[in-house]
Amino acid sequence: MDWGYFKELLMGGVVKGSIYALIALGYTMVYGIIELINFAHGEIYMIGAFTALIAAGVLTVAGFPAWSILILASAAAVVWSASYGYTVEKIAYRPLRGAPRLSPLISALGMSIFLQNYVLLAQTSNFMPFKNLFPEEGFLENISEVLSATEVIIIFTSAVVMILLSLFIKYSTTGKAMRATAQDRNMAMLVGVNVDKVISATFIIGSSLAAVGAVLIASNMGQINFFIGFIVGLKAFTAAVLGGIGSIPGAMLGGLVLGCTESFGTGYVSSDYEDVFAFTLLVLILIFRPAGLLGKSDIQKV
Amino acid sequence: MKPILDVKNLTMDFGGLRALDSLDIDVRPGEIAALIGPNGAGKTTFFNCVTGMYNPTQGDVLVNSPSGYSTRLNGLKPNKVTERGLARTFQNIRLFQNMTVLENVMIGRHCHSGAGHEIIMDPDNSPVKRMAASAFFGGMEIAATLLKGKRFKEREQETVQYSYKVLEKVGLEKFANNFAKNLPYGLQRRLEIARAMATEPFLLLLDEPAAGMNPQETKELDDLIQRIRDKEGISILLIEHDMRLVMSISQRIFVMDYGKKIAQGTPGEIRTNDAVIKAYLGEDIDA
Amino acid sequence: MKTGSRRMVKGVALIAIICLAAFGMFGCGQGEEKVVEKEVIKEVVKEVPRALEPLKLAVAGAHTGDLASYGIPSVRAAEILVEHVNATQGGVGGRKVILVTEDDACKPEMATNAATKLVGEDVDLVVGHICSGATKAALGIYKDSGIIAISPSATNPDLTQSGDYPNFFRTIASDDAQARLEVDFALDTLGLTKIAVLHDKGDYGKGLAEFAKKFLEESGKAEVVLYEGITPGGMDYSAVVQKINRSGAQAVIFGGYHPEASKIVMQMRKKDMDTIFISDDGVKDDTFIKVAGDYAEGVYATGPKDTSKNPLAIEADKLHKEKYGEDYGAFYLNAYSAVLALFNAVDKSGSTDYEAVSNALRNEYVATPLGIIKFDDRGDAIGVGFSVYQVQNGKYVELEG
Amino acid sequence: MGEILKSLKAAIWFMFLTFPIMVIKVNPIEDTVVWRWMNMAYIGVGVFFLSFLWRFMLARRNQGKKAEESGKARMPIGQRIAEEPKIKYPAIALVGAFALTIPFWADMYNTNIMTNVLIYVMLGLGLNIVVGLAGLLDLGYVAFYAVGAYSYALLNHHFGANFWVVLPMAGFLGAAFGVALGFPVLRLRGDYLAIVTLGFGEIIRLVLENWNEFSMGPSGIANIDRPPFFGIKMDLFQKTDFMYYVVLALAILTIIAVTRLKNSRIGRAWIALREDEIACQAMGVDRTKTKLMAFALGATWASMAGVVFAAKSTFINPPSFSFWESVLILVIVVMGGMGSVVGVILGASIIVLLPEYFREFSEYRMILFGGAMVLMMVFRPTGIVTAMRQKYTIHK
Repeated sequence: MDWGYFKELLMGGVVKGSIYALIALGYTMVYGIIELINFAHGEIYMIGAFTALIAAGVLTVAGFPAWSILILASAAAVVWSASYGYTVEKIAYRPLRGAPRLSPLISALGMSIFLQNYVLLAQTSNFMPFKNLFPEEGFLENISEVLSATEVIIIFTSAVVMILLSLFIKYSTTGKAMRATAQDRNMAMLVGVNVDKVISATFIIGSSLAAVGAVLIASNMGQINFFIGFIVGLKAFTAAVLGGIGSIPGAMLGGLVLGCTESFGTGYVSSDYEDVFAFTLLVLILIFRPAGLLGKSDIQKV
Repeated sequence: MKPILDVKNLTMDFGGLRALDSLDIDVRPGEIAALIGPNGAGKTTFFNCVTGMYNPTQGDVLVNSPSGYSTRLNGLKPNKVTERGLARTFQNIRLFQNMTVLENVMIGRHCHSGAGHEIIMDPDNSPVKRMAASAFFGGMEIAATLLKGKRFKEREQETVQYSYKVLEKVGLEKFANNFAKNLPYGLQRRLEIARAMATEPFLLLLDEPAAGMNPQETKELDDLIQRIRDKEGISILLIEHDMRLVMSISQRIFVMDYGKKIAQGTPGEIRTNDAVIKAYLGEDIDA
Repeated sequence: MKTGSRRMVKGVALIAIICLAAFGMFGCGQGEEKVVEKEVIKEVVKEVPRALEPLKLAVAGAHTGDLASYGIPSVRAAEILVEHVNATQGGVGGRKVILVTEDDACKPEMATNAATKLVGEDVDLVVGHICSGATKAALGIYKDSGIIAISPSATNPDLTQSGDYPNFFRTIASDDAQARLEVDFALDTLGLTKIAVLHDKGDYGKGLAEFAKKFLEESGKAEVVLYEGITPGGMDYSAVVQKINRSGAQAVIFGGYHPEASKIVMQMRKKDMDTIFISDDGVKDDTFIKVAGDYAEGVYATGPKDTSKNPLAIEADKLHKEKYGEDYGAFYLNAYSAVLALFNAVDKSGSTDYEAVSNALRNEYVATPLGIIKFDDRGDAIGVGFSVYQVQNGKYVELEG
Repeated sequence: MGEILKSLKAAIWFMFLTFPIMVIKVNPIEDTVVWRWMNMAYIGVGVFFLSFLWRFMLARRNQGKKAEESGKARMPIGQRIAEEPKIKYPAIALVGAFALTIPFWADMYNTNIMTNVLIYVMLGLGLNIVVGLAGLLDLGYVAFYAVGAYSYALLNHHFGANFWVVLPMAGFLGAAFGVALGFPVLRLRGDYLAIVTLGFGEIIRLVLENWNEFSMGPSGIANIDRPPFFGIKMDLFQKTDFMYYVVLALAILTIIAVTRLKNSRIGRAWIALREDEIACQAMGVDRTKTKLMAFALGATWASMAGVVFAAKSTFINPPSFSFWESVLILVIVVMGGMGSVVGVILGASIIVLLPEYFREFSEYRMILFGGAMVLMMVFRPTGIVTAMRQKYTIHK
């Protein structure tokens, strides 16, 4: 057993998994509350990346210093991603509350296609180089053999964001309202929770997390195009299901498990079937443990 | 005489919560029995356990059909329970909204109208044989449907005729080709009963059939339920909050509270039962 | 009852509108086509008298979609040359030339539609298609109709080597020639012994990688230490990069396009790996250097021989700048050469007959921006080849080979 | 006044929302920025007016819902027409005559396009069984299409198998695949099913791409034979026309089959399952068996359509069977009308013909499809043609 290699694959998997987890949180929160697979979530992530790219471009031309570009571009990505998330919910999902379950699902798929092509037409179909917003050199030199500075930042940021989110859900009023709505929407409404606002808040938070993920991964990969949201979205959803949809720690665990599965699958078997591993894992989990790793199995309400 | 439904020691847990606690309930042939209790007492959960929606944690659900066959229903899928002769309605109406009234009833005929249903439904046959028959006749049926043969048409016509007769029994025949969703509320409840009757049950489980009905409609329902019992020979177990209806039509009443049976007896006995009055009926007994 | 009949009227009106819309649709489609033709005809009529039937030249390929950048240059090449011959020589072989274009978006099913449309319009010659898959799908239809097709960019070896398509020619070397060059360069020039072969699972990339692997194994001089496909559009290739690292490969031969190549190169360099990176025409694109920045330095890529010093190429470049005001795009010179070769063959043989033109293509040399070429029996151009380039100071520089 | 204010708010919100993507275009290589302020103006004006329309439509929809709840809903136009035999039969005859004579008056290109339409009619009707009737969202439908296409392509390539032999074989193979996949996954809830089928579709495509020895990998299979006709030699025109009639016959067969299924015991069980799974089981319908039948039958048609596709295009490769193809077929079903045969035919015609005849707008194709899916679901979830139910007459 080659431990060095194993460690490298593991760290690669953790980096990838952290990103999956960040995006999976958006899926899992939305599903927890309105039981909808928000297909457009991957596109929100992609729009976050594009907004960051555009903001960074504008600020660079205007001659801002590097650290302020990092902060401002990330902020722009978060603000606009959140706005898109909010708007998408209002247009494509809110009018469909109470409709048969197939309807919002198809609407979500339509929204995803729409947003992809919207960016394609308004921007470009080409890959755009994405400048690393993080300072690459100068610190953390010593561990660069296993992890680059950006990768360390990815793991660190994801961890912090996820801890903050957990605290938020647990202790804040909005967080409590979210949990209440997730358990029983009608009941929450009766005790005075503004369900519309809670759902909007869920979309806004989920989208912001996706934007954070977008800035991180785009910085690491160095290029983006209009299609990056689709596959990542699919993987993140897989991660959410893997961990147990609706469960926040589940999404984190699911992301890491999926990231590592892909990494080890590629490292020890072959990258030919990288996506096949991911999907097979998904199918197996759904068949044998539909509630996911940390989810509770629910009983159909009759 | 053996009871047609014999539930013994039925217990159902959801996680840590005990929704049903060692329940013993039985329904005798030709009887109208009622299950009452405050909201959340576990009445609907009981129905769900009996009809295969939930798999009970403990206890036995036994049926003894009038044709003399006895079987244990625990763990059977809902459709298998229906095949054994139990049919139900739902508290919140669950019709097939975008199908016509007649088609709703025709769905009730489903297990009696399929090719080979005699073999598939005969409880004497081994499960393997029934499954093989189900697969084989499933394939045959697709072929028959596509070819639209004579036998197929006949069978289809039989289903239509039977279903129409059921509609006549509940007085819905003139709405046969309307969409179910366009029926007024009271008639939707009736349609649910008709749909259940079409499955040819010997026991009908009605979950709050009178909910949301006005006194006139309730009166008609009262008649309908009695008629079903008298003319069709179907026994009935109903959950109901309308005490007047319960007291007037049922021979025996079971009272539940917090998942436990707290009393059982004739309407007269229940009316004067202290535990019942304390737990549930209280001052509301004559409402 | 009254409301009922009004509803009926409304219903009928709706149907009428749908029908009208449908007819309008058909009408529009045809109308627009005619407009295009008329414009061309007008232009031509001024120059030459209507003596012979015009020669219909079709350009088919990806003109929309994400691969449009590969297809549009060939349309432009044809437009420039058709205009040019009609103006200066009154057409080809005394017949004025009409240009028809068809889009296939590089999709096989759309390519068959485009091909049937062209056959239906009685075109004489086809330049195209652009992608190998689309070309394969369309070629059967051209073959059945006795039409010659010449592609500026379809590199799949089967197209010529299978012998299935005697009506097919191309002005670009096939993938195996490119793979051969990459392998020879890696073995003989660089003297490598351990090589990893990667591809992007696509038609082009995987085909190339397979040949590279085969040639490497046949040579016996080097060992293929890793052979894998990567997921195109992937978010991260760190696992693959680790695998390359562990395999001890001195070099990576990658078959595919620049987005994946730049990601792999960047991740390798970030991990302080100095593994040599050799790739193909899909990577020999300035975007690669722009995206990968400094990390691109030293990367090798094969590409068509630099013929920009060729006087015809200079002329082609000049004409393009005059007409479109910008630099030409991918496969422009190949398409330009293809059109020249076709015109030459028609001119020499004096007809657009299948036999005559294909004989002329095989036997008559023609001067093109790619050099003086003719086609071999299988349809590959003789005299068209590849060179190895290296990124040096932010530019692809052709290496003396 | 309030309405104008609302629209104004919407306009300003969307101007803000689309600001980075629509207005700014940066070139990160050259470090240049292009500002396209006109786009912002377009968005502002466009949204201002569209938001009126949006609210109007939403209000109308809600009204319609109320009318339906109170039982006063009027019968949809389509149904009234279809129930009027004076219109119904001549319309069918007209469409039939149109379809039968196409090769006589249309050129080869248009005949070819109509063949495409018919293939999509087959696919759409097949998916309609699964999505429209049984209510199972299958996002990997194209996997079965690939099964059919590859089984014909491979059998033809290796053994020179005849189209007419493979067609029924592929149908059974598709059904077998449907059952094999369906068995484990049909227990899943609707939205999980969507994701698993999507995953399965991708797995099939990836396997076709990776497994060179079996499927010839990404370079695909070429020179697939067109369907033979008693060994008569035909030129390209005749082959195209013959292909058209073959597909027409199969499409008509599909239409008949789906119509029969729809109004049969099986079809009723599907619809009941879609409407209310729990009540349906309580009425004695075997959920798994019924779903499996839908899945298998849908797969059968997809597989046969795949054989036709391979024979028609004579070349296939894995990218033809991507997720987007599944989406396209789904759009046909959703737009046309879930559960409606006429709707799917109309949907297929629109989805195939519009982009073909308006090639200049092909860039906008997907964005329009995406937008249409959302709007359809919000305003007209039943599609262009609302599915109808059979009326029965009772003989006493």
